[in-house]
Amino acid sequence: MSLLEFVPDWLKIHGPAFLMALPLIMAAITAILPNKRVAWASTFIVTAILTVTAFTIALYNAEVGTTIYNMGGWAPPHGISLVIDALNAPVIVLIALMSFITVIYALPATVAEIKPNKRAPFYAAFLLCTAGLLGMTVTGDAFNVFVFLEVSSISTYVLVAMGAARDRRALSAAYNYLILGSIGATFFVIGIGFLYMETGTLNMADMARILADLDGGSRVAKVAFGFIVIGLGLKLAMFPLHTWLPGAYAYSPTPVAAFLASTATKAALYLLLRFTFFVFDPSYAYVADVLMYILVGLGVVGMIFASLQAIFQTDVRRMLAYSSVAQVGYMLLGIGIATTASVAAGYLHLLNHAIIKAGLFLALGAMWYRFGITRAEDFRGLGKTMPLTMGAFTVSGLSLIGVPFTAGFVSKVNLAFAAWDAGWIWAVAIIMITSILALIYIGRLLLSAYFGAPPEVNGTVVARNEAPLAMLLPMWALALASVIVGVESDTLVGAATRAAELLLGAG
Amino acid sequence: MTDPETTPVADKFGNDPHVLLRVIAKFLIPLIALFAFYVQFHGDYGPGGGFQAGVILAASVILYALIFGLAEAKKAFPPRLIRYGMTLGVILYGGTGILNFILGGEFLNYSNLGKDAVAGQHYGILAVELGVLTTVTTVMIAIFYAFGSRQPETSAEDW
Amino acid sequence: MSLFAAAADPIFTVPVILLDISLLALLVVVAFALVRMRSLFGIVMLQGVYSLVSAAWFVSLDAVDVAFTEAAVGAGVSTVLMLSAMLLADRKSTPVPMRRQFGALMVVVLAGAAMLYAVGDMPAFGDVNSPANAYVGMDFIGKTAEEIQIPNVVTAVLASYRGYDTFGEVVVIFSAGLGVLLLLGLNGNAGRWEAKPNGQYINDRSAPSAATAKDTRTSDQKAEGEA
Amino acid sequence: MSDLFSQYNYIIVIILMMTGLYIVFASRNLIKKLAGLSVFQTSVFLLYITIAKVSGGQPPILLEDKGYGTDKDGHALLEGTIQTAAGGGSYILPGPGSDVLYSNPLPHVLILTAIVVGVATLSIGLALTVRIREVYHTIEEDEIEAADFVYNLEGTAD
Repeated sequence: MSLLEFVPDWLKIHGPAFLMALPLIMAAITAILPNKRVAWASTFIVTAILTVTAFTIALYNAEVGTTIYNMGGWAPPHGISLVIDALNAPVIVLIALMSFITVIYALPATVAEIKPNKRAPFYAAFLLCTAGLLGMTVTGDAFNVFVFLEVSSISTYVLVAMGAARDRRALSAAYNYLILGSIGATFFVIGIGFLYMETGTLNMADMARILADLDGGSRVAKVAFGFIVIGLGLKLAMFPLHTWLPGAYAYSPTPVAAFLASTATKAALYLLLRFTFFVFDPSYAYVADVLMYILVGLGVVGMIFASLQAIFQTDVRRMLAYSSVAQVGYMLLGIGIATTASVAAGYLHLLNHAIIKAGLFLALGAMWYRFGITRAEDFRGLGKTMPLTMGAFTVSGLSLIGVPFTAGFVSKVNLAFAAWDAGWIWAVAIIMITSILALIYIGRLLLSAYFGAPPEVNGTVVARNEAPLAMLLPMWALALASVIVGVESDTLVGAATRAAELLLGAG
Repeated sequence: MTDPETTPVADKFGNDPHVLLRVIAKFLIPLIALFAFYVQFHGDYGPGGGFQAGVILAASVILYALIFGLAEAKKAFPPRLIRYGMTLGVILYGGTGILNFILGGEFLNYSNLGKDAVAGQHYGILAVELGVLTTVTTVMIAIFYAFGSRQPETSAEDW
Repeated sequence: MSLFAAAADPIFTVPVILLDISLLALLVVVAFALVRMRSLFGIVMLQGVYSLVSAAWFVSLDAVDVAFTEAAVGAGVSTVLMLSAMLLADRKSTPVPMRRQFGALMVVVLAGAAMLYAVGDMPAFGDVNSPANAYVGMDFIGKTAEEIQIPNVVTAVLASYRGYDTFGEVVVIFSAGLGVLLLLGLNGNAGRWEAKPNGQYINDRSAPSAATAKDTRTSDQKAEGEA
Repeated sequence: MSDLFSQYNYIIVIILMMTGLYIVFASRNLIKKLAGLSVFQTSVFLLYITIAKVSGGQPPILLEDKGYGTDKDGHALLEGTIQTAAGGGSYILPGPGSDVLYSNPLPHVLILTAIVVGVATLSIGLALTVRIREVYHTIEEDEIEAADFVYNLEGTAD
């Protein structure tokens, strides 16, 4: 890789630790910066460096394969190690990139949504959330996952509650999220405790080795697996455990909603993959059963049920939130079929959906910023009053439906083919049906935006009022990204296939 | 309903109903703080460490606030200090890690800090425990200040 | 019967068993009392008692550092925080009818049954050869004596071997402080908010309140809110 | 044999965990839910510490070998068992020929971290409760939901 030549050597070796140390320390410093502009600039620079670091890590990983970084110089299993492999490198890039894009967008958005004296702590909490998500992605230690899960969760609760300046329901949404999130994290800790009881170690690779020696382990390991799946299921909004999600996405500040929708559930999904296929193994009967019946079952029910709920929402942010639950169903379906192709398709959808949903939330936030729009009926005439914003929303929306030459199309088609190959023909039908449901809930917005007349205020038609450049750039970057992924899909498909091969072995 | 910020130390006749409490607290609070530092620096040898010491140190300030009023406590331990203290602790901890970076080891590998690995570990543990102490103390006081400064909406008769 | 057998087991002594059983029984009593309790003051106090009894139990299980922390945090700081939050909120919780607790009961019974299912395969209490006690955890004792050379193994593991976890812990505490500052402010004025969605000015007093809650606004504020 | 006793702790701890979880799910009062969450988390700590116990062990604070070995008062049970670390550290370690046993320190460390996380969550939850009380004038979930329902209707009316 020629790009790697521009990066200093220490960054390649210490990259994973740097990725964690930088945002954590800078979050502390950002919190006390007196000037809100300086706080934004510091966050911007940090996320930019994070993005560069993440790309370095991913490229370096593609070159040399799995790397292990021993925190504190203590080798695993005694110390905590950071592991970079084909499975988490793309997720790291995704989180870093999304934080960078969101920070650009946050400059105008926070002006409208966050009080001036709270902006520096707000950016600090945002950095903590980013660091927490990165931390739970890079770590190779099961208990360390919990610690960084909580770093990201606690800052997320606060970030969601910051939406109270705009809508007081943000407070109760944040409280619900806190209760369910803490229960999820505690279930996860119970699972880790049982696994520790069974294996005597906390290092994931070591756990995997010992569990394989025990041939899946005793009933303790089975229960541990169940608790880990439920705990992560709460975090990733698996269908019946998703009740915190609509409120948290709908009432949080717009940059936060976009960032959460694109990263928080994705990091939890990554962990589910890591535990299901790496620590445990689908060759254990109980894991196979959970994959086949629980994950697929809940995924499919969630796809249909949440899509239907999305159709009946009046608030567009709640609609997108329910749509997220439905999309998580796609990923669970891919994971549950448990062939290399299907896991790759589910993983690909994880990445693509992050791009798509972030684009939608950013565009929607810009509409709120200019016109205070959150409801579906207010979309009338947006094609004329905010053409560029609506354009980005349209591209991302079409991608969500799965129109050809978009990111959503690539992952859905891959998933459908994988399901077909595995003989799950009914799953292909479900994918078609939910795509049609997505067409309904996105389509009605597009119709009213492009064919409805702009509303009149005091007898004059509302004039064109485009979003500021700092909002347009991020949302168009994401909209274009979903088109580029749709047309030139090889890079991401390759990355997803490598990840799936790492988990399931080639073939 | 009294505002905790302006609760007078004595009533208008100069009678202090809590004089005994105040005298004993004045005697106890330094001892509690001293005990916190004992817990901090004895953490290598017995139970204790930065976290426990931080909570105990914060408890001494909280006791001060309970007995002498929040306004007095804020004079003794100003809120501005708290925001810097929280940050300082994280920087102490993370900075130790970064220093290990610069000295050529891994993040948080204290072995390079001293003349040999064991001495380095001792210095490193001392430094990070101080970081823990700083953050925990200030955050605990911050949380107490935050709750204590709010106006209660339910009056005492609701009990 | 089996208790006497256990008592005869040379590795367990009668006081240890009695202490263990009575402390656990106390915990169960406190937890069940918490379920029934409606006075929030009582709930907060029982929660503190629960932490304190747990701390005592931790001592009997050799976890002195944990006991110290649990006593300082669970029984101390947590109780103070819950009390001060309760003073700002309510004194009583309204009872929930039994039929609405049925779902909760089902979830809890299912989760509990799952864990009880695993109990049979769990290593015996105090087993020195259980996987957990025979592998990584115990290595730290020898490693600490050699590589760190401080007597308190817990401190050594906390600050050095798992120092990265502890860094995360400091950050968690930092983010809690940051969050409370963002939500409440240090000087008690952060609960006031105002916003202008849809060009309509609203603030925390003018936002519609629960129909059942008593309206604490003055007539001026009402007029201001409706204007 | 002592089967009942050997699993007795686990059973009680599981009952305690589920009691805490039940309080969270069954109560509709925000503060009571948080108290339940706290009980739930504390009970998980009990589980970890139960795992760490070694019968006949002592707290994982290494006993120092003072050089005058076995005849020191109170150290009688260590008679003839002193082992020094390979690296020259003078601590009494468990091992062959040693009577000294320490309980497993690793779960203790994990739970120290978890306690901190628990109090952090609790403080954020309480701060949210206080804000909710200020805005909604109630901390009963049913009343908050009713208020939000009214708010939704009023919101769509304009």
